[in-house]
Amino acid sequence: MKQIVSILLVAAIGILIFSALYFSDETLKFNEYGNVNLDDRVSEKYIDKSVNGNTEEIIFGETQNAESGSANMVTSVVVNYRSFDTLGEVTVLFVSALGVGLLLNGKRKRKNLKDAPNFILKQGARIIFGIMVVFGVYMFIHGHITPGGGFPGGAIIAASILLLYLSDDEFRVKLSAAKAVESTAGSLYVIVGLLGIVLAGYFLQNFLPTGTVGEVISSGVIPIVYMLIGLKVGSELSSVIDGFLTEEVEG
Amino acid sequence: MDFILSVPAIVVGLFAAAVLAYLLTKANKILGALITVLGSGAALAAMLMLKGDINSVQSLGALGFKLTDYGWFFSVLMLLIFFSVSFFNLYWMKKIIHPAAYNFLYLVALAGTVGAFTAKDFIGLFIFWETIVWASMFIIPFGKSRNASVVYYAFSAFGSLSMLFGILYLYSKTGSFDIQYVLEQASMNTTYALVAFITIGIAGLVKIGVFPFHLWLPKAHGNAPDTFSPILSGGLVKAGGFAAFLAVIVMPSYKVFASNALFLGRELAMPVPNYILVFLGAVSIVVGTLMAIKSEDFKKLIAYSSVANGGYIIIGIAIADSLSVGGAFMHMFAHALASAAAFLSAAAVVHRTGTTKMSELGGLIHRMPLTYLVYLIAIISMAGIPPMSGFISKWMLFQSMIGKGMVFTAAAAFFGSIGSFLYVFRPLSAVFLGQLSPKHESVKEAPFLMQVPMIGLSLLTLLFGVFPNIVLRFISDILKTAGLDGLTLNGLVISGTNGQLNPSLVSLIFGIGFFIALIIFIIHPKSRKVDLMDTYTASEFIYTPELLHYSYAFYAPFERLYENAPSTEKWYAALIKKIEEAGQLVSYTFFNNKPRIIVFWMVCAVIALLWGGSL
Amino acid sequence: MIQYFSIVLMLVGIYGLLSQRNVIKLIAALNIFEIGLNLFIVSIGFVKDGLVPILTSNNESSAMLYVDPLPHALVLTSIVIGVGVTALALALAKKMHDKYGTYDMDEMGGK
Amino acid sequence: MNTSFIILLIAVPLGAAFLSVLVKKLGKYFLGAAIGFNLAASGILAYDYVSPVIYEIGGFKPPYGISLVLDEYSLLGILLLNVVFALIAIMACKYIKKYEVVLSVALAALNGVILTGDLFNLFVFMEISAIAAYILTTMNKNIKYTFNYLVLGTLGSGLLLFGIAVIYNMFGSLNIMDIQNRMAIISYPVAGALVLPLALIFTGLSVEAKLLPFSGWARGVLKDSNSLVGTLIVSAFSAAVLLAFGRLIDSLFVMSDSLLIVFTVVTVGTLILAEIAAFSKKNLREILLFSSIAQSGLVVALFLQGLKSAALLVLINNVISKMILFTLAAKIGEDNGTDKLEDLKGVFLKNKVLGFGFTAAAMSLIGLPLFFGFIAKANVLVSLFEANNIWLPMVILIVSVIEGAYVVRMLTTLWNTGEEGELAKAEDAKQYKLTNKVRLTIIITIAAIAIVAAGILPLLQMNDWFNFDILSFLTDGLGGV
Repeated sequence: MKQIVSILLVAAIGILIFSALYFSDETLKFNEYGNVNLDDRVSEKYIDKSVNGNTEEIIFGETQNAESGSANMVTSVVVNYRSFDTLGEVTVLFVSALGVGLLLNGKRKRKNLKDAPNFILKQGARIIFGIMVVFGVYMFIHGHITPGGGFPGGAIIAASILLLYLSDDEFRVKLSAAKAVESTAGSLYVIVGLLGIVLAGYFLQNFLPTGTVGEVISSGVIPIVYMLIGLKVGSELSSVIDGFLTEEVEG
Repeated sequence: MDFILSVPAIVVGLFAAAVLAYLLTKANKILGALITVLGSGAALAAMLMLKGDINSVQSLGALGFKLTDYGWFFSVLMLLIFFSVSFFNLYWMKKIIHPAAYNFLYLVALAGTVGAFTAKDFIGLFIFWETIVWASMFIIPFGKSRNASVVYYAFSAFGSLSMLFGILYLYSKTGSFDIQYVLEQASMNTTYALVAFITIGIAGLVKIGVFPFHLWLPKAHGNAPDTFSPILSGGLVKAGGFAAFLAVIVMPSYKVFASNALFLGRELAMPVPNYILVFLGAVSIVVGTLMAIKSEDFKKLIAYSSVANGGYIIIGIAIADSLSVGGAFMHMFAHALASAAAFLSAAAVVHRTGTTKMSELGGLIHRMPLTYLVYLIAIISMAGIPPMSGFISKWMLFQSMIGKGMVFTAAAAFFGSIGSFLYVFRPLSAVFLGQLSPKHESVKEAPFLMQVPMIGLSLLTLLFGVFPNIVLRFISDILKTAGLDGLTLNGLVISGTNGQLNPSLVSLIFGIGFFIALIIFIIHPKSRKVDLMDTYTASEFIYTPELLHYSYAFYAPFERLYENAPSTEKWYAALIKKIEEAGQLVSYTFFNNKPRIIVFWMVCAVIALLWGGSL
Repeated sequence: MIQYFSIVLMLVGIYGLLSQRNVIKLIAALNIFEIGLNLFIVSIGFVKDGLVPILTSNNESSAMLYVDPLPHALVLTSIVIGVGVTALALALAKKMHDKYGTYDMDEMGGK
Repeated sequence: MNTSFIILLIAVPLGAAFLSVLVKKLGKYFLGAAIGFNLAASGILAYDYVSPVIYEIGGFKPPYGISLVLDEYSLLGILLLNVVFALIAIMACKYIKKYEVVLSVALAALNGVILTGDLFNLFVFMEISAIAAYILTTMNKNIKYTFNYLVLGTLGSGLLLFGIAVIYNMFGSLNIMDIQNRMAIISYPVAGALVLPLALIFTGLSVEAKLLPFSGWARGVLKDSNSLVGTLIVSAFSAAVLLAFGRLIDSLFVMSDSLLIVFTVVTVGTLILAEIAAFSKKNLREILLFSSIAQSGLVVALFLQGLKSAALLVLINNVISKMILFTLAAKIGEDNGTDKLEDLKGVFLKNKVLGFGFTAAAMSLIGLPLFFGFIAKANVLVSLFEANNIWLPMVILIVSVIEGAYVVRMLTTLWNTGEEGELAKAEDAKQYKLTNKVRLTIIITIAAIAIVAAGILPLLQMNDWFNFDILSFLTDGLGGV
């Protein structure tokens, strides 16, 4: 009965959504999949990096001092044009990690794994851990030229920590260290934003030279911010992981 | 006109006195109560001195004050009641849970009354009107019931919010709050006139406690602190008469309706809306009378009698000719004095005995003769017997009803008058006559300062019963400014539609009759005094005085008739129950700790929004 | 097509919320809903024949046809928010399990 | 005017939050500093306010970058929010321990919700504030209600995001003003096509704004919350969300007639049903939370009618009075172990000052004259009548009677001891406790005096106070200082 009602309701809402999106006879229409004209959208200027009046084409490896120096346009949106959202998003993660910490508080110890990990697993995981951390760091350092960035980079670092947790039933991150990293990174992000006010006029405004599009050392504050985000996300997710893989000690 | 002696000064002064009373009561309770006496007395004196300034306009910030003649009439009446009652405050400080708040609210309510009656603008009227409501709403629970205050507030809020609706609706149409201007404009448009009539009329009906809004009176009056019941019944209820007067006469809606065929009943002597008022008035006379007969509680009984008397007032105003409206005004005046006096004597009895249950009292005439006399005069006036002022007003109302040929209404009114003999006699006999309960052997007469206002009110009742034309001349002026004909008054004589009344002559005859009766009473041999417990049945002594009480099951044969009668009280109780059940249902349905239930409602709502929105 | 699929995924999530009472399943349903939503958002940025919005040595000019980069950025934010909420929800679930000894919302009692 | 203060309202609390994790011991000082800064900054912004300012974050001009909008509306919002937030934090500071960071984040997010001019950014801030609220509500005894709240809140914000995505697809922009402009230049009617996104956005915001039937979480979360959490949610959070709601309705909601009707039914239905539910309740906090839901319904209904100023007055009245009422209700509940009205007869005899504060707030809530609520109510009715709306005033007034009845019941019970039919006696209140806290008393007194003053001064000063436009008052009155 419950299922039937649920299915009926879901079907009803589905029909209404579909008909409103795809079978509407209104003049103003929902643009169907792929059938999009970017000239109508604000994103057109993100691609051309022409928000502040640039009229020239952006060429990979040639253009210098564009308003956003990132070759990865998504990154330029994330860390330049809509950097404030990103700050918010970092805050979300920050506050939920904090919430997890508050909920799963007290003196804790590791949960016992079902099968005690053997020596090879432990050592092997450590090797892979190193590779993963390097890969994570690579992700956020190269966020402005290749796919990736602070968030995936941080997630990969956290994954490497998770690997250690799973392969070693004694391993724990030092929570205070994680907190310190997370807090420092967060504060620095805000400070970068405030420096924007001081040095360039607006919060989170880029105050470093943006260099040449496509080079590693380019695009102003993006690598710095992504690094901070990567560290922050990595440490936050690690502390969340710690919360779930430990249990409260009685007394 | 300087500010020192003006209406805004009185209002501000009363507010200031309220604060002062609050602070002083903290220091010394009696001192604080004294402020209420002095404050209301000073305000009364100031208002009396302002008689020459009728129609003057002052303002206090955005609030305008205009002293109309009817406003002056009501203000003086109100101040008189508040002043009289304030003497009792001195003795009540120990019995009230928040004496400081009581004194404060007492004067705030008074300031609100004066402000409401003298407001130039509707919005000022409303503000002061609501000030009265909230001030009295806090005083009522100091008495015996907390629930009474809620009932009082709910009814009052219904009335005043209906008035607010009307005021703001008319404001949006006429662009003004000025009472005179707005009512003029409203009288030119039938819709506006109807809105004003209904909304302000409802406010009046609720306040004066006309059926079906009468329920709050017995609750509030019966349970309020004993010193505040006279204010409610004698004073604040009359504000309803004020609102009804505004809606019917000042506007004047009766002319609007009379000129519109839509409202003219074929067989009726008046437009339909007015007739509805008359009908409601007649119903409340009957209901009030019947319920009063049934009441066990002294104060509730007087409260129900206020319902019945409110009916007379509404009928008088709704008939809208000079005799009836004049009668209504006179009745407000007479009833205010009488009911305040009756409640005050009840308060005096409570002060000495601590109860208002009639079955516990009795024989107090031996201990409190003066209180008895005051009560006697009050009920004679309420029952409309000469030579009290209540007789004059009822005579005028009957004249008018008969003159209009309104047989049924007049029948209801007569029923009310006769019924009032039944109910006013009961407390008289139960409380004052009969045998003294052994508990009350050592009861003393009310203290002197209580006697002052009681005697004062009784004398006024008697004075205006013998020489009513003192008041009626002023009422006649009010009627003239309101566009009605004046009353026909010659010297001591009042002329009605089919007869004349010389109250002084009537009083004289009554006086002679009374004198003869007195002589017979004195020369007649006295009967032997028997103590209440001086009896035994079947060789056993009885120790429960209640069973032997004179008024025990006084109207038992009548009361059986009530059992199956429809009751508004039950209807309201059922309504509240329904609302509460609906509330529980809402709370149970939508507020669940199971996410899926709430998600269910959410999805349903989204479906409704999408589907309804795209229709 | 992928867009239809994403909406269907969202509906599946809603179905889960409507029919499940296990805390973990509810969290899973929320996640399914979020994934559907994220896919939907990405899909509105797709431009037919558009390139990945990254300038590389192959696609080196901004004048070429790219897909809309903005929804990608939005989705990134949305995913992270989803992660945060899920983490919090799981922590709550754990705490509730500690307290009530069950993951079943109905068995936790209370009004 | 230094426009940087606009962003600092958000950045400083955020920075304080990040830093206080680093130096845990200084957490409360950081929070205090952030709150103090925000108070000062909003004061400075109000003092210097001349005309609307659009702050371009990152130096990218709108609609491309995210922008914050400081106009009369958001200025009023941040003033209200920061003051209320500060007062609540001071009054309930004993609960703050361990939650300083969450509160800082919540402060930043709520300021962001009010200030932001970007749809997606609004979503982000809504979500941050919601998560902060989830965490705060774990302070309650029963965390399963928090889970409930979390599920609904997440679903709601998901739907909000869905709506935003559809809007973006249709108009190609996320900046609220830009979308408004783009709508304005379209020559054909757009209302029909907007039904889906508007309904979704409405749903999403309604969950947080506590409209029925989206507010199922509210009762469980609030009915035994303490004076920090509960008060924050019924006043500060609700104010911010309603202000955002109002801004969106004002700028984006191009509604077809039928959609307007459906929305109005939901909001007015919320008003009626929640007041009825409040009437049926016997516990202080439950009464107040339902009343809060009802007031939200009224505010949104007024926004839908286009009566911004009236809605804001109702909102301010509700936020301030609910702050006092809920704080005291929670305190009474905590001191006496119950907040059941029947068990608290005459509790104010123990602490009359707090009782007066409660009374003033309650009377303002029901809109009695000489209290601020009356100014708000008169404004609502006058503006509704001027918009030729007759039925909504009727509904509001009838509902006011119900509201008045339960508020008066609350007041008379809390002030007077004694069973029904007995005289109230002061001795009967001995068993109650209502401890005196200096901070609490001072704040409640000041707030109560403010409510009374704001109810009387307009009557004495302004001839057209019933047409009081709070937005232009802010420019003329405060800007001209």
